[in-house]
Amino acid sequence: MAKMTMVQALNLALRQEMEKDDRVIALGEDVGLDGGVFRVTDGLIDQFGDQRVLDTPLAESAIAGMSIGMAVYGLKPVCEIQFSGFSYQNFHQIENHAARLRWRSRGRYHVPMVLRTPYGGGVRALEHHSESREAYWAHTPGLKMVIPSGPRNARALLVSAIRDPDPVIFYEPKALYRAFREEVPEAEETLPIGEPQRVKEGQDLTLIAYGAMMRPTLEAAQQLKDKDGMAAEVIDLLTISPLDEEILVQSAKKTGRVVVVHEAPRSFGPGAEVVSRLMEKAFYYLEAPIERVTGYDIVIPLFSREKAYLPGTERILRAARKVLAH
Amino acid sequence: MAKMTMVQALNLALRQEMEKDDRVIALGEDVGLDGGVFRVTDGLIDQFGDQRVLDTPLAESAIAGMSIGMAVYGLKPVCEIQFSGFSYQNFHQIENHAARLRWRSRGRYHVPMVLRTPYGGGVRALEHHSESREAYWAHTPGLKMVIPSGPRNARALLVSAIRDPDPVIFYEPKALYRAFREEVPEAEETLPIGEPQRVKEGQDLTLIAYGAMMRPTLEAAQQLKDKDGMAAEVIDLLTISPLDEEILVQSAKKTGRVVVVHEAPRSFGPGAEVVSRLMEKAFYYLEAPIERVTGYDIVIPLFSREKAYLPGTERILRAARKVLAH
Amino acid sequence: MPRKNITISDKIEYLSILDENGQLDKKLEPDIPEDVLLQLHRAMLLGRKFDERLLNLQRQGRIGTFPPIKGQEAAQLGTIAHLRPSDWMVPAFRETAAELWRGRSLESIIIYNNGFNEGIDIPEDRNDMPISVPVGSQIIHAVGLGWSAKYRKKDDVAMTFFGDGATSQGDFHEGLNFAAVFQVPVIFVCQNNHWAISIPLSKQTRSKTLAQKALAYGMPGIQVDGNDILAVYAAAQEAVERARSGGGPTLIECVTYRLMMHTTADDPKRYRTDEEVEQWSKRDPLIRFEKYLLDKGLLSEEKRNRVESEVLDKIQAAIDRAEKQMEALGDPIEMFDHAYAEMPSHLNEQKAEFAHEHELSKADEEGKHG
Amino acid sequence: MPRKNITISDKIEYLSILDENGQLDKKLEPDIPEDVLLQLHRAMLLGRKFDERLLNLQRQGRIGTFPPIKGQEAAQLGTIAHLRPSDWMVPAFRETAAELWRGRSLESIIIYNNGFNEGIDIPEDRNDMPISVPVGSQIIHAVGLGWSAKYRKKDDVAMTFFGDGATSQGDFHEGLNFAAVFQVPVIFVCQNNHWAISIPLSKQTRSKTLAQKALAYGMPGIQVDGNDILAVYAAAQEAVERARSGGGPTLIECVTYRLMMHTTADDPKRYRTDEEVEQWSKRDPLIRFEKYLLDKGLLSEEKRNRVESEVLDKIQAAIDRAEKQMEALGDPIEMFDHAYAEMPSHLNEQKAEFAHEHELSKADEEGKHG
Ligand SMILES: Cc1ncc(C[n+]2csc(CCOP(=O)(O)OP(=O)(O)O)c2C)c(N)n1
Ligand SMILES: Cc1ncc(C[n+]2csc(CCOP(=O)(O)OP(=O)(O)O)c2C)c(N)n1
Ligand SMILES: [Mg+2]
Ligand SMILES: [Mg+2]
Repeated sequence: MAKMTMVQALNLALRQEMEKDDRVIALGEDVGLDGGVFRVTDGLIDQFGDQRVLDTPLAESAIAGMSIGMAVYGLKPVCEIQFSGFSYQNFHQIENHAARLRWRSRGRYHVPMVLRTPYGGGVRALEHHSESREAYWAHTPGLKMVIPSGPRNARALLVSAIRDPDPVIFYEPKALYRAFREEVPEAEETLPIGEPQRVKEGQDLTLIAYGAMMRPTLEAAQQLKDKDGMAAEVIDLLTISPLDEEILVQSAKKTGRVVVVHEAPRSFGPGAEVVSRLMEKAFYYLEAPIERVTGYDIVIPLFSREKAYLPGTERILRAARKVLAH
Repeated sequence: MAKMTMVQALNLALRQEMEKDDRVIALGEDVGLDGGVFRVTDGLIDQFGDQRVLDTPLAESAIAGMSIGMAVYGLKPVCEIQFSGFSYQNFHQIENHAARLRWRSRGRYHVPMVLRTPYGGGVRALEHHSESREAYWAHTPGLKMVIPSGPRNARALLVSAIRDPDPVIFYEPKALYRAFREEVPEAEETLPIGEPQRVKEGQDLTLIAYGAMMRPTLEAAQQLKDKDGMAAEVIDLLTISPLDEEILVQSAKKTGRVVVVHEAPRSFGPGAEVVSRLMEKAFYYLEAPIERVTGYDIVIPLFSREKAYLPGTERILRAARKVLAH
Repeated sequence: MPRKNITISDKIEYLSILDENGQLDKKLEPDIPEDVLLQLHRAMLLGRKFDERLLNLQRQGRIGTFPPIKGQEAAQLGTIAHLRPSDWMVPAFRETAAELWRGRSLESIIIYNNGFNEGIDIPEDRNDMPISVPVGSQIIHAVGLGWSAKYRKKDDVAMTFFGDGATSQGDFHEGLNFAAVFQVPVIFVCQNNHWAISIPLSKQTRSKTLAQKALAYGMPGIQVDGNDILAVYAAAQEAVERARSGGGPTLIECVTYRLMMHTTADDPKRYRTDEEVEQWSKRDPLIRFEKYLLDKGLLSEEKRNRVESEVLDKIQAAIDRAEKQMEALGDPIEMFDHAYAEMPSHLNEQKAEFAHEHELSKADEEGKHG
Repeated sequence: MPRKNITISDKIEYLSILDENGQLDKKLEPDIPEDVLLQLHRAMLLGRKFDERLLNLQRQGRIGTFPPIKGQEAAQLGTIAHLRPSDWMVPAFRETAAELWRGRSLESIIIYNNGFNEGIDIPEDRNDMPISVPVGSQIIHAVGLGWSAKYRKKDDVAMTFFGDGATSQGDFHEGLNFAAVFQVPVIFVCQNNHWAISIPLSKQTRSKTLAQKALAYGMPGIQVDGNDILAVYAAAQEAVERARSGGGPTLIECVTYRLMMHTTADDPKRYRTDEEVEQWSKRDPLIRFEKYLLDKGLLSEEKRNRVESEVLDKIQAAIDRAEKQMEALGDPIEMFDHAYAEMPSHLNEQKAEFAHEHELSKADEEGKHG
């Protein structure tokens, strides 16, 4: 096992899948010689050549649309959209086609493509480089929406996404690209798509988060234990959609107190669906209203103020104490 | 007062605003000579000429982007996207710019544009002509998202939208374009954006809906009264975003029982935000879990099956009886 | 002020072989096997008659809205005739004649136009995409399909169809640029029928031709008389051969005309004159081709009539089969099919919920009527 | 096979006046007032020196990522010089020299590059758009701005800037097509600096020039030596005059080169050779222009040095002002400003919630450190 950053782990997933399966093709802006602006595809073009790793012209709709065509004709394209803030340029290709071709062709065709894109704040980037709008994709029938939270699950989920027969939108928390290292086994490892994980057991309350928000959430759980003697159960969604609420419901029934955390804007955001599922399936067990700790309903500010925008340990702690106080 | 269909009422709103204010410009595909494929702009080009009513080439991103430029330089463009299923072609223009220019320019510029587009099922149309994806826009900071439910409020809301200093996405329930007529006063009438309306008083439960779902919802309320002797309070959101929950909260506190209805897919849909706001502000008053009666998380089927997909009076009734049974 | 002129190698040409009076330019006449000529004629007639029949089915309320193709048969058949089964057809929504040529059944089209997903049926032995409604969006798929064919060392090509209006879409631009950069085996067939619903070509673009848009991509482009099946056939043959032999993509503009309404929901009288339509009726591709076949002695009046009545019978039989089949179709629960390879749990729940609701409402119904 | 050739009226030309060795083509020399020539020189020098200074500020961690412009000064200044205050500049993100010419303050650029929204300051008396990061998306705004100017009977024009990579975007295509159809007063300035991050022009498009893409829209297009400010100036003058006088839009391709990294986050060594960069350094637009001015006797060694030190002082003063100003900036609650004309109730609540949280955490902080 080697200690890897998320960038290295994602690179490992791509390299190994490309070695195993010559139908796997990486494409996008600057993914070749440059190895991607975050280096996730570093070295792939040297190993696999420019027929497996395509530097494309600057056009997101064509990157997604070409991937759809490739996928329909037996390939497994993994396209990179340089920043999720530019994935709206191809939103119509994904909504109109990637998400529908299996249905439209009544199973004759399907679209086993992965759209990888870095999302979220925390790296002092320019405008459009820090958004979290996973809800757009999560609300779109026919898609799967996956967000890892560390090097090891990033690698395992990307492998699963590449092998998935349906289109997967794979959001990479750029704040975690190099934030920390984890042991990542050289040997193949996958994680099922559509299964949130309980990453910490507890009975006093439930903290639900994903992606870059897992770290402040786990930190908050630690402080709750240390300072308040409260045992928080922490759940990492990993797959935003299709959302499997089973372990969320179990946990809510057990603790009766829930906080959901995301950096996306609050209104009509992913947290609202989590709240609704728990309302529908754990209502009678809830001791207090579920708290949402989220980004605000504004454009994420330029980087000098982004820290104030992003949920941090303190905000999560306060929300947790609030639900515990009820 | 004349009895008008929604199409005629919308046409009246446009005509009167264009008469009052020569900064109001209508543009889009087929809005000129053809009067729009649903005739909402019928006759405008004859009255105002082709400098006020622009037939554009077939390109949604340019229609939205040109509107942004017009709006920044002192005009009030009202662009039509022929069907909301084709508004994703311009999603990036709206998210990247229309929703942000006031913020980006720190108030130096703003974007007083209206994007009108028919949405929803019920007219036996082709694929992509029946979607309801208002949540995409509602989740986007900087936008307003409005959906009328009848000729009179459609006219009043469109006038308000045209006068609004910020970008408004105006979804028109095409199923109601000609479904019924209402008295619409010739004299100017507006409705505030951001204010849901209580359209029916009641104390036993609360039904929350909007757009084309208002009719089956009101029908369900009627049957609850007639068959079950239950008085449903019915709320029409009218503005999806910014969502003002005040009267929703009041009503939920009064009745303790709530059903929210929309034809959009359920997961990560508008109903989830309504549920979450009530969870946050009326939790201790709720007698039963809030029910969501919605479209399913699939692509809306071609028209032979769309009736089965769309929420109808019976489904709403059953959900209402379920929350009443608790 | 004087400047250096830049010479652009690719030139744009116009090809016409059989003019609107049926005059043949002998030296340009492509040699098409007689049986193929007759197949093409039968296919044109089938496309024409089926279109007429669909229109009255729609007027009788027996099918929903559909887009007629009348006048565009030559543009569709002269191009599609060059594809092999393993090639890809990537249609828009107004290519009925081409779809039938590829083997799509008449009844499937009727069923589709009645709002049944079951109406999408792609012949098992054909690599064809289902129709694509969002204008221009399918153009890019052809690039990916062609790239895949090339990558897998197959000499298959992809042929995609779109209209004059589609050339204004960003996806047209991005697709053709990608195609040229990656030199994929794709033929871009633009059916310039002069109208995008109510928008005439003159309001769609200021460029003199649509073919010249190929110059922006360093791609060969050609404009052909789209109502002259010989010209269309010749131009498409060249483009398909080029693509198959690794020569890259081509843009073909077929100049034709939409003789009918945009769809049955449209009223062309609002935006165009009868005179214009009449002018174009004179250039009818079917009449022109039949004159050619008669002159060649390949067709006779009564042979033509025989073909026509065979075609009509075939259509009637298909309508009967379709209406029979549709009685068995429409169980609403099937709307949950084909959402994902594996149904996610929340969808299973929604499906169960629907099944339950559905039972109840059927019960209510019977209650009412019983 | 022989066919009719279609003659496309618009032809594409290449313009160069002052070649890379400083050789002047006298008969093409535009007559530019001496004071303007000297202003342009000062502006080029300012752009160049400010760029260098920003780079070491970034390396010292005193500002964040930014896109250097070195090598593209002539393309930006030869074009922008023709705008009046009431005209619209619609930039991408690599037009620092042009923005400064328009009156944007040096400090605002430093402040913006430090992640403060306050850094966006548009001179009160200028109709300029803020920078636009999504590649190509701003092109369409210029069309709307130009349309509005025309509608309001003003003879203002809009000039929009974008790169070679931007020409691959659908928005470029849709924008130019709309501009030609509506004959708006817009000048499309493509700074072809040969690279889109790591993608060379040869992988961006297969067309021989970017200027010829204008043919797709029936719009005049011209390619100029973008490192020759005289050629850029002359071509832009013609385009701006055409636009102002109702002659419609023009596409100008300025052939130039990005001598530095894409942004300070980029490492060009990964994708291009030093040789290539050296070749282009020889074509430096500043050196070339200075030689011209020296030959013309408008500039002398020491005059040049005087201008340079004035420019350096100006930059230093701006840095000092900026760093002073920034001490006062950054109250996070201001992130809620300018969301809507009127703050909706739910945002007011979120703002109050934030204010409360913020107080508490400040308290915590003090608790920790006190
Ligand atoms: C992206 C998109 N925008 C709008 C529409 C509505 N629409 C359907 S067909 C059509 C006109 C298409 O014109 P053209 O490309 O010339 O094809 P034709 O209908 O003439 O065959 C329009 C605007 C659509 N289907 N897709
Ligand atoms: C729509 C979009 N896609 C991707 C990016 C990331 N990106 C920023 S600049 C750039 C390259 C732009 O190249 P070009 O248009 O030639 O302009 P240049 O950087 O050379 O000035 C890319 C890919 C972006 N900003 N916007
Ligand atoms: Mg057409
Ligand atoms: Mg460039």
